Amino acid sequence: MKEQQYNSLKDQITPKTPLAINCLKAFAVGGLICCVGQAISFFYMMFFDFTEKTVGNPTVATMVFLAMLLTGFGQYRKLGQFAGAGSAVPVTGFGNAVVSAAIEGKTEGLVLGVGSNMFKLAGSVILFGVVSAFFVTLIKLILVSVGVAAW
Amino acid sequence: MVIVFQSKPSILSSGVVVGPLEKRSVFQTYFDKISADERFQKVSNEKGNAMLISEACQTILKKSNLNNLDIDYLLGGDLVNQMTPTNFAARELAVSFIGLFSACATSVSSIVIASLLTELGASNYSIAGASSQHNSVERQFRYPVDYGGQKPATAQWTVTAAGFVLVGKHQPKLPYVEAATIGKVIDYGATDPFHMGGAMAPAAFDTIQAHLKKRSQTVKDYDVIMTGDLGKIGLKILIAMFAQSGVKKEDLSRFRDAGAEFYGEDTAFLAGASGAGCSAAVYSGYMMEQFKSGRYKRVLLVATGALLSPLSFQQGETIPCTAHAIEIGMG
Amino acid sequence: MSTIGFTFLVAFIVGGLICLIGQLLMDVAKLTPGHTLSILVVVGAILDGLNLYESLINFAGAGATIPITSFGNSLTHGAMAEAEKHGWIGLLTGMFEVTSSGISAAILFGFIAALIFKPKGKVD
Amino acid sequence: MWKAIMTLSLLLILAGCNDREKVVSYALTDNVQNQQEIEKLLKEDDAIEQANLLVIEDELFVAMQLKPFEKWNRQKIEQDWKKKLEDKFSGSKVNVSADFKMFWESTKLMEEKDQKKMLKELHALKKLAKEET
Repeated sequence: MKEQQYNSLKDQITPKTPLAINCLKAFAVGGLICCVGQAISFFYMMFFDFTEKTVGNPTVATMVFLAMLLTGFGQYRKLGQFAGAGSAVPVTGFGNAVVSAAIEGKTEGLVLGVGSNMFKLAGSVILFGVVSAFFVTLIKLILVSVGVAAW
Repeated sequence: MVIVFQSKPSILSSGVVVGPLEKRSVFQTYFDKISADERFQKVSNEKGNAMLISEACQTILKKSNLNNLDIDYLLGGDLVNQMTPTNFAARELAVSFIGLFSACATSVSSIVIASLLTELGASNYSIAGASSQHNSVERQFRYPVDYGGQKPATAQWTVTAAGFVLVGKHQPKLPYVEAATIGKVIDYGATDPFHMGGAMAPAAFDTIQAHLKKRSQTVKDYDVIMTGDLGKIGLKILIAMFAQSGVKKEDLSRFRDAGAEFYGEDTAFLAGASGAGCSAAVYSGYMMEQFKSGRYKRVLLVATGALLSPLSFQQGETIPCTAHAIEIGMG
Repeated sequence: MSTIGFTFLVAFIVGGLICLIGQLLMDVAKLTPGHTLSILVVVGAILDGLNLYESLINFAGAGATIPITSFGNSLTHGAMAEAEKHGWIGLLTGMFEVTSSGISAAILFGFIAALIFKPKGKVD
Repeated sequence: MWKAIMTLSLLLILAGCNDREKVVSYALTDNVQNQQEIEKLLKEDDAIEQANLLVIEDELFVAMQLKPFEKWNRQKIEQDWKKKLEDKFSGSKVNVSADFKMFWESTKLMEEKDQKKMLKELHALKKLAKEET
């Protein structure tokens, strides 16, 4: 059997990704996670001295903390299998990527294991976040300098 | 290449040790020991994998009233870096040892080498087999086990299991190795690490075809042709390939797959089981028992292996696959 | 509907839509989660450069701060604020001042989790 | 945990449902006309859902909740209002905020009777509103 022939046979038999259902799940779970975040935001604004501008930081930190607990107790894996991007795209997904890699590195010690494995999955997010922040700011600065745009 | 064993080395005994989750396997009654802890109270998953192997070898020694000095060779492998769990288990057993890597096809390639050594007269007793441990393998090849990634329906679950057999000189009333085919490496350009069945099916097809042709046999000559860990979808693809090549519909039911059947219809495991321990446990546990009970007279065991590494995958290489087959008969 | 109830609804819809885009990147474009998240972070940074992300946060609250796109936003925001104040020097100093609470939180909690937990690998 | 979240969100929704005037004001000033004029202006603005107005001595503090789709232009609306009020009442220290925190705290503040304490809290709020991160 030729390679092309085989690949069309394989595609025929392999079940298709249920795109509509996956998207719906991602939307619902992602939305719910954001609602939890919103509730935490309101909590911080009502009982602590945070404004809408400053409440983002403690909210994100709290969400990552929740992600740590869910990951540690083995629940985030199940959520991820169900929700796909719905649990991967919120910061809890970033937290899960860091925490799961850190837990796994434990057997190699805190320096060689936890330290160097922690950003195995999430490192690229930080890399592209910082690099794109630099280039966006650079471009903006150039545009402002030549008078095309304003801050 | 097909090897025909004139001396018909026998499979004298077997030892299968599995982890706690494998209690849910449909084959669980054929396992010698089900551990309640996949790490065997050790600190790391890799040590747990080594313990799986040690325990399986000890089971064989106990069952056949031998001690480690009676064993001439240990042949085996696993899926962790440089097969360290098997290396460490071999250190405990203290016998001549060759580590083998054919990914999940190691379960059969090790028995082939053991049979060759026996045929040569170099070995009276050889232990051969393979193992895998879920946590250590997932970590090695995919993501951390607690990472919440979404797996497609084609993904398979690496089992925690070690399956080893004792190969020795021919003895009556025991299953024996009659012939074997060492497979070629086949690569049809698959790149999806969550669809191993689809990548490995062509290798299984090629090896089975080669074996039947060289041995002048047909599918009908076997009670069962059992592949290693193609999974539910991979098995469907393999059956479709044989249907296209002209195998009659009623004979297609002779194709079975250890990975597809391992966890039954449990959807939590998606397309079924995988890993070197999957085929090793089913072959040396379930299959040998079927021979002893007289249900089967001749089977072809075809273990499939995906020869990728995390590095090769990240560098954009396709997944080369292989399949090794042994023909086992009785009576 | 009350203002607060509506805030939750908007957070749900906007946050859900960002996740839906992520799912499409994974299922249709066949990207790995790592690629998907990296793209979303870059998109967040660009949107902040266009002064759109702050408005989105004003509008959607946690619906915009919880998805990973807000990383790109908060990093770019720090750098841009410095650049606005100090010009070209600010571009450099700003880069070393940028922070994201999510990153520090993940580092800290990841470390704590490593001390407490063991990898599970249970199917359910 | 889910139960707690559900209860909290229900509380929040209920809290937002109470019947109150669109603009509530609290004034400790002789110039009642000023206060009424601002109240009228606030009521006329369609972008505003609810607003609190505090006039204490020379302090003029407006905390408002915008309609959902007006939140996009929050900064602009805040600036416009600040400018509008500063032009009109040039002697006052004008503060305008559409922040939920400001609205929430000023609602609580209006029940405070002690003027000194109130001024102190108002200054604390103003400081909080200026924080960037």
